[in-house]
Amino acid sequence: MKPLNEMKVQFSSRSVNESFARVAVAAFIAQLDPTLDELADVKTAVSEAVTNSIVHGYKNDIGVIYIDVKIYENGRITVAIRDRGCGIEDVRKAMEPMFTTSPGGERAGLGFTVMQSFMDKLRVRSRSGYGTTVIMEKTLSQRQDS
Amino acid sequence: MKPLNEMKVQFSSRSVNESFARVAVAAFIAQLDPTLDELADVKTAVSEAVTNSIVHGYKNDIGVIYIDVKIYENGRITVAIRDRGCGIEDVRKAMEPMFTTSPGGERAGLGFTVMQSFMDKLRVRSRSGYGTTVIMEKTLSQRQDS
Amino acid sequence: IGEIRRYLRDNNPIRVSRSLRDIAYKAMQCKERLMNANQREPTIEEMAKEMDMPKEEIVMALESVVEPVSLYEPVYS
Ligand SMILES: Nc1ncnc2c1ncn2[C@@H]1O[C@H](COP(=O)(O)OP(=O)(O)O)[C@@H](O)[C@H]1O
Ligand SMILES: Nc1ncnc2c1ncn2[C@@H]1O[C@H](COP(=O)(O)OP(=O)(O)O)[C@@H](O)[C@H]1O
Ligand SMILES: [Mg+2]
Ligand SMILES: [Mg+2]
Repeated sequence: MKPLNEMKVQFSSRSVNESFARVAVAAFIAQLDPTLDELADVKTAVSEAVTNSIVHGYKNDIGVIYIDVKIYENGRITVAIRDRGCGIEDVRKAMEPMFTTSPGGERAGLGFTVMQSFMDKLRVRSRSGYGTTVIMEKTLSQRQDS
Repeated sequence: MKPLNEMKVQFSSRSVNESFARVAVAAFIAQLDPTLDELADVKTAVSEAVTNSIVHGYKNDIGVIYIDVKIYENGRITVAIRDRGCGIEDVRKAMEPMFTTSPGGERAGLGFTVMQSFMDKLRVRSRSGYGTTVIMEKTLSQRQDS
Repeated sequence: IGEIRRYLRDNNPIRVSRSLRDIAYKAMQCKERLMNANQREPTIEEMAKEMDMPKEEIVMALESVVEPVSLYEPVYS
């Protein structure tokens, strides 16, 4: 199905760009006028995915992060976040709650769990050495114009 | 010279995306800590360029608009806005104040003039049948930490 | 009554458009305050500190109170 509207944004994997990425996605889907909670959910999920690309995907290198946001009928959106970083060897394992390759953080290992619970669907495609794509989907409640 | 930071965004030439474009550019350059006035200047210039791509470049078709924002040392930014629309036959003439090919509007023919006065530099490259690129440059005041 | 209240709340969640306008309104007040205090235009970072909110979020909120610049509206108000 063709999206009703689409935007793509790319930026270097500097942490200063993380809040930019969150707002870019939020500003685009704001045209659907979702609830505050829904928007917060999407922003949190985007943060987790972008942070993963910065921290795990590119490690200390600077690479490019690509985001593709599509708006479909009935408030359905997809957000794809892609890096050309190191990739994930075992995606299934990486997605397990509490699994992390950089332990020590306070909520380490919960990024994918957060994305999964804040969005309706989550798909992760990755190839070791080639990079990672996270595709998230959510249907935002449509405003009841009364 | 290599930019310190860069972001590229692309979106369909729907007027609902005009305000998204303004926010995307402004949110990215917010990292330079500009004043609200400086942000407003850049946003106004972006609006004019994006509106031109929507209204003149693609006319009633829906095409893709590309924006590339680069941040250099000392608060210098460049914003390039590109379309693959109809292009401009005589760029010099098009840039003259009050020149317009769609008369009737209240401030018709002042888009390029506005871009020129709200930014430090403006370059326009266009080829009939291939599209138009507007490149704007501005140096934002760096805050003196005192 | 609790149930009715919950019903109303569940069916009347705050929409982003309203929240953005609220933030923009606060931002304008904050700007005035800083202008008076410093005798100059505040930077976005100064506003962000004062409002305890990321710069980018304030930028997005401010957009919600901007009239869309259309081809047929005067740019100087
Ligand atoms: N974009 C990515 N590139 C490479 N590895 C990743 C990426 N995203 C996630 N991973 C791997 O998956 C693990 C789990 O991710 P996550 O659930 O977000 O927890 P955390 O980031 O706290 O480790 C990470 O520790 C990392 O090994
Ligand atoms: N992106 C573009 N594609 C094609 N033509 C353009 C584009 N931008 C500007 N033009 C041409 O330049 C003219 C002047 O533009 P401008 O100064 O913004 O005034 P206005 O948009 O009010 O006509 C337009 O009328 C149009 O003919
Ligand atoms: Mg993580
Ligand atoms: Mg114009």
